[in-house]
Amino acid sequence: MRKIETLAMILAGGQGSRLGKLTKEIAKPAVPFGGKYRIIDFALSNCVNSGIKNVGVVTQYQPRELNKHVGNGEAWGLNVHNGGATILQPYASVDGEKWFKGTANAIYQNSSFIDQHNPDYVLVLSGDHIYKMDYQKMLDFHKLKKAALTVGVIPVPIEEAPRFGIMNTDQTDRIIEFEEKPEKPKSNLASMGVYIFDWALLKKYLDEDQSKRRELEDFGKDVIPAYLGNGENIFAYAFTDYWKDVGTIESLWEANMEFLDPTHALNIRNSDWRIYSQNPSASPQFLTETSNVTDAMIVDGCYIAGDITHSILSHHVKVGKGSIVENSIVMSGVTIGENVTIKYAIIGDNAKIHDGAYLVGKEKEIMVVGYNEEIGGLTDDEK
Amino acid sequence: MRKIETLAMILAGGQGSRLGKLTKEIAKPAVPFGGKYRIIDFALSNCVNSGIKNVGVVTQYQPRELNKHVGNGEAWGLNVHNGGATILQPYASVDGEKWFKGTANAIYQNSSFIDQHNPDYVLVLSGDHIYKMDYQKMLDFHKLKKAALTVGVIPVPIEEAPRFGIMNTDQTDRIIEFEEKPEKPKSNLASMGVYIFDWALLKKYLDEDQSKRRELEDFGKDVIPAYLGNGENIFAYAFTDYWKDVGTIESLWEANMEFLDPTHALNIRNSDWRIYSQNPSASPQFLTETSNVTDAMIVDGCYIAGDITHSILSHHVKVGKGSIVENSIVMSGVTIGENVTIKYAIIGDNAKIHDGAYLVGKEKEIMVVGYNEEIGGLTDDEK
Amino acid sequence: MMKNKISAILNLKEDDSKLLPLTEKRSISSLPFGCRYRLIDFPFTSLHSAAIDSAAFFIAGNGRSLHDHIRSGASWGLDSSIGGGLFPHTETAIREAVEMSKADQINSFYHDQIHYVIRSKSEYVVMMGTKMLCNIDINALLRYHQEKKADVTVVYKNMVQSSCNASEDETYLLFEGQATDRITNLVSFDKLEADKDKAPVNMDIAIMTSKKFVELATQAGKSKLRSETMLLFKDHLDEITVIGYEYTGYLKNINSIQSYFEANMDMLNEKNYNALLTRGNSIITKVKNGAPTFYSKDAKVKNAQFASDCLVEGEVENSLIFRKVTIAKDAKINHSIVMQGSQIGSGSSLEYVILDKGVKIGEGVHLKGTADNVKVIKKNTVVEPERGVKA
Amino acid sequence: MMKNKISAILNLKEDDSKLLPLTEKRSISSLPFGCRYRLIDFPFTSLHSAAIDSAAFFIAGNGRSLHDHIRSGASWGLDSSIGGGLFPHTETAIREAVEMSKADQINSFYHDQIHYVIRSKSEYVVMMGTKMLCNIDINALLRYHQEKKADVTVVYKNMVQSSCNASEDETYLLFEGQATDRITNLVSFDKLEADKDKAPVNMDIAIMTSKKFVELATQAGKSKLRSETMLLFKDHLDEITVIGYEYTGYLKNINSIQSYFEANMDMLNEKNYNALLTRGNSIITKVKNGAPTFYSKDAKVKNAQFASDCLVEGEVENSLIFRKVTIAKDAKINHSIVMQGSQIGSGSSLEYVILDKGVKIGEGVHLKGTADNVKVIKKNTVVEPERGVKA
Repeated sequence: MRKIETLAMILAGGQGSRLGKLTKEIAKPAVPFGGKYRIIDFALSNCVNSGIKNVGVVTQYQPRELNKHVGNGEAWGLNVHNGGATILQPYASVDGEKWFKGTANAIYQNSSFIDQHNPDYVLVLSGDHIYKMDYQKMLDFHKLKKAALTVGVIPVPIEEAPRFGIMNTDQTDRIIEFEEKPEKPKSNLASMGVYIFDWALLKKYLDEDQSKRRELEDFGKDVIPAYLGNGENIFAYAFTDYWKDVGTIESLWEANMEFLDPTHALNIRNSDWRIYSQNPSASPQFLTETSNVTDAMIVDGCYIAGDITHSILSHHVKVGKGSIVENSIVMSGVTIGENVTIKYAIIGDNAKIHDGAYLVGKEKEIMVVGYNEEIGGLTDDEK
Repeated sequence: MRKIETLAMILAGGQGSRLGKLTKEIAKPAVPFGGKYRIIDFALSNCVNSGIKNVGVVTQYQPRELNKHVGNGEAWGLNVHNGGATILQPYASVDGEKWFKGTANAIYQNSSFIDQHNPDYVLVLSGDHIYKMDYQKMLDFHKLKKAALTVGVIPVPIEEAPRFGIMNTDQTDRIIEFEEKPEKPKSNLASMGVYIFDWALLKKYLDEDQSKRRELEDFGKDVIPAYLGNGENIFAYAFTDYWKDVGTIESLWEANMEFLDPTHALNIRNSDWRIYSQNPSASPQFLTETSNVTDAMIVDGCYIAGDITHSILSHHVKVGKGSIVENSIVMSGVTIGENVTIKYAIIGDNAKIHDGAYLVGKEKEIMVVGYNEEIGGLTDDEK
Repeated sequence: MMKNKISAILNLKEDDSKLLPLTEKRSISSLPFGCRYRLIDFPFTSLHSAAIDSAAFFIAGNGRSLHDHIRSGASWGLDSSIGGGLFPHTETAIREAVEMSKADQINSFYHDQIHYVIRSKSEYVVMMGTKMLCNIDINALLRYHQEKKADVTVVYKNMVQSSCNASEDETYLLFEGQATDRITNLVSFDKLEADKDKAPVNMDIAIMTSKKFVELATQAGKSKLRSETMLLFKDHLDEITVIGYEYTGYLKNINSIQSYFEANMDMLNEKNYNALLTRGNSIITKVKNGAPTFYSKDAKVKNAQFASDCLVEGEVENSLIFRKVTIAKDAKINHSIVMQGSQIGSGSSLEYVILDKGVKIGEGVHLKGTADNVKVIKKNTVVEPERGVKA
Repeated sequence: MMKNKISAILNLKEDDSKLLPLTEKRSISSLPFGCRYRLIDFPFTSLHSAAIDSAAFFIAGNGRSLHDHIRSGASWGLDSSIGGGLFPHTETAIREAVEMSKADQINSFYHDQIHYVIRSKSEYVVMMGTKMLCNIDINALLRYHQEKKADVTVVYKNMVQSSCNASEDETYLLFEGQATDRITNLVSFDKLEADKDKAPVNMDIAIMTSKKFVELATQAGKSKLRSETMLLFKDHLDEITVIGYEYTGYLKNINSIQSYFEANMDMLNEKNYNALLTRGNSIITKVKNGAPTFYSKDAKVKNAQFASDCLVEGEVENSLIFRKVTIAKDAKINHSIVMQGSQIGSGSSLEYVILDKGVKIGEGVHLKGTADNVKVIKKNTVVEPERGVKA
């Protein structure tokens, strides 16, 4: 039987309900980011750049956009040499129809897929974080420590620690305690939702659980405590570069604005660690005689006759004369008429903002226009 | 908005429970057929050969094998020029988690996918029949008749009609009555599960139903009666070539044996209407000095040292010396040892039949060995 | 179901001598254009829009630069292994030179074309080049051809006669009469009637049935005609019905540095930009992964176009900037074309200049051409201040 | 992460004169072999097994037949647009002839190879051909090369000396001593020591770092050496460390009709069939859609191999039958190779015959060669009874 070293499983089933309109019809990992990316591009590109070419993408909530985006993984160079991306969805079997209950359960229900690849290690990732990480280094650490499980952790300001799952470690990085959102955190090492498991052992746990208690639904809540209880080797691998959870409108806006900064740690122009995505065909970006574009990221297919400042514009955005876009994120296909004012806003794909519209949010109260929404313009009666 | 004339939707979600072991872990349309095909290849190839390049494949039950098989439709030449095959699975949305309830419901739940393609006509197909049909001719008929719905029908022996959904027509082929499995059939025109709908009208019915009774779950039971009740134009299009429902082990065996006949109506060697499938890499078929192969279909990668009569052997089958295979279907990757006797049997993918095993069924009682099953050989104690 | 299947022959053996040094290591077909395209993208997009999945091309040299761009042809749907595909024919110049001398034998150029067309099992053949830059709807052309029951249909555009110049490589169509589109002759500009206000320029695009193609190509091959589309039927205009099909979109003959520069600058006119680049299906090119283009706080940009992955900190006006170009603070670019990967140092200025790929302009370098005499800097040149001053 | 990235150069300018008429319109690399392969499938599969997704090939003619088989290279994972791809170089014979005369310039063959290797950003280069038919594990070769810290590692197979024949195009390796694998010379068969029982035949496969390759190829290009893999370092064996790597699998030098016939017949030996076709990853070829092969009630088959889509009603023994062959009732085929699409009429017989593609053997035709002198029938020939009797 063919064997691979590491299979990555990206958990991309979450709704991300705190993103409101932006995740009403698409899963959170498919939400656009940074002008031409989607959130899941970071996890997928990290896999490829780390030399991991077999990736399962576990979906559940509104998966169509995500499926279309990921496809067979060609955009990330995954469709080669026995590699590939596979979309995994809930399905019906002779035992009935099953939805994935939690992170561990999603892995359990896809264990036949994992077994087909027969990996030594399973790298479990969350599909909704913005970061550049070499998983190979974490894997080296995992092997060095002879760990049963290695958990990627990131130091957070201690005052924010109560919002995270916190790992308490000894001086050898061994995890001795896990606390979910502790009121009085003993450490500032937050779980990144990045796990490396020895597959044989994890499978044993999940299989046995299935025939007994059926309690191992979630990695943080159930599996880590079970491992700790049985004295398995669990280690924390500290990641210290940029990492951002974009779970809310404000954090999504903030992460985009950080991304815009040319001196930012994420350094999108660094060709040693590319972030790949689908690249639609588009004409060159056209900045007309009347445009005024500064401190902005613009993507192909844009036609700009207005003023853009400190903003990100995605593919095929049109901005009419006299319009102002400031501190905002404009997703692809948006049409902005003339004399429109947009500040502190996120405008969803294919929205139409008619002449003279005034959309002004605040830094802590970002205004959101949903996908395909239409703002302003004549009402049907006036037409 | 881009427009296409016809979108095909293949309903491939059924379990096909009467196929027993053969559909325990894979959906019926993915069941192997005729040595190198799977049942769904016929519907997919018919689409391509009829010039229909946009196909949705609706799955639900054990879809993984089917997904892997269909992929992006490349094997059928579907991955070109704004064409393509798309796998459609149940998914969770803000309204909750939904499984497809019936044929019409499966179409309803995928109506956003259909609307993306903006088709004039939706061709609904069942993914589990063996036949070669030019859907374009049926579409011409549909247009000529200015039909709201055209139902593909096949004449069956009147004594078998009570097993089918029967269409009663007037002399202009207009359907005036539909009877599901009538005890006393008035006609012998059985529904093939092939429908052409005007999409705008069908969508109107399904949308309105959604906001009202929510009763339109099945095309035969619910939608046709509703159309008839409202006096919509429904016509029957008679298909008179070979068509076979392979819903039971015996009918599956029988259809394979018919397929084996070189003078058979399906005529697999006819290059004007090719049946496409995935083609794995395999070495040439090797018939050794001790082999004796007559009245048999053999696929690449087979190594045969025994006697094969009136049988179909799929990819990578090995048959040892002194073994006899008669009136049987052997699926891919099967290893048959020496001095084995197999008659009237279906042997599932990758099964292992050890030396000296004796597997003899009867014409009306076909013996089935499941996928990966192991028959005969030393028990663990004897090893 | 295979109704109207069309195969395509791209004749890319186009004379590029007046485009030097841009064509030193590339053919006209692989000339960069409009911030992110190569000229081959235009006919390939037309093929794709017409659902044509099979094409053969013929190129004089080794086609290396073109191949690097096209690769498997997947971007344009030309990588199908069922009935389609892309069939490159390179080094035709050398082979033709050798074969033209052999008598009584169809030379390999025509032989290869005939072989390709027969194997494609197509009903029609369309023939195009890349020099006549346009965005044509082949399905509309085919419908016209069928309606007119023509043997061959040739595409032309009516240019305003007063603005036309005699150009050796342009030919014009003569029609049978005022109200008919049957072509009676192909002539040079000076043979046109001087009193007409329009000059129907031949765009070197033709469509015909595969059967007619094989017939004409066999004749041409035996008579040792040079392998040009129009030579197939130029001498048979009285025997067969050759019809003109009028194209009304953007057209430019890319046959010199000057016309190449003008065509690029034309894109800064919104009407041309829309007509050529976004009409119908937008032009398909090989997509590259790259970051969005960043315009800094100091950037000053007016009437300019950019591809992605640029870093713009200086001033850009009336110019086209390709991928991965960096423009430092206080650099000024005007009326110029800057190709992929070039770096413009701070305090430098460019006016009426074309920089080929990977040029480095040092700090404070000033380069200036004129509207009639554009300065071209060769690929990968490093221009240091002293040299710039000299220039 | 890009550790040990390997690029590949396939030298397909192999001498095919003794394989005529089979090589009249194809190179050795596109010779059909073993019912369903072309010889290029063997090196391509080795590349694929080693996860090599980039290759350049060099072929003397237009490579048409090879291109028809390879197309986008997708079957072997050579169609990647991220860092990989397939780079064809055709008509090298004509170009080389012209360029060999120009002094002081690296000729285009080496220039193209160097250019390819640099652009591939690979750490290693492997060089292979198709004439030496084998199934080699490139990763194992690389590991050996790295362990030995060699500059170049060359693959050889120890043949039994008594069964070796002097062959102009085979060379043998001389080692520094009994227990070392450092190569000191490449010689013809007659230069080997007669008392040894093994003859280490050079398989024309070499691996080295890209850096070393560029260095050697630049030297060779300047000295106007003919472009053969071994010529890169043959004259430098005392300056650099060239190591031999022993291959123990199936090997055959396909340099004549006789050896081509033997290699095919070798596949009927189960040991060879397994060694060449099913060892490790099975050989990848372009898959074609086709029905299963049907053996009728009257078929009599012993010790024979078939591709799919055949219809067998006659007798076949000790033979290899390619795709889409029909064998009518009472036809007898023995010790023969029948290529794709051939039709064998009833009552005919073939013995020691090779039928190229699309041959039609009429009813009652008898063709007979011998084990030492196999009869070859050209592509698309129609053999009628009278002619068969004459033969």
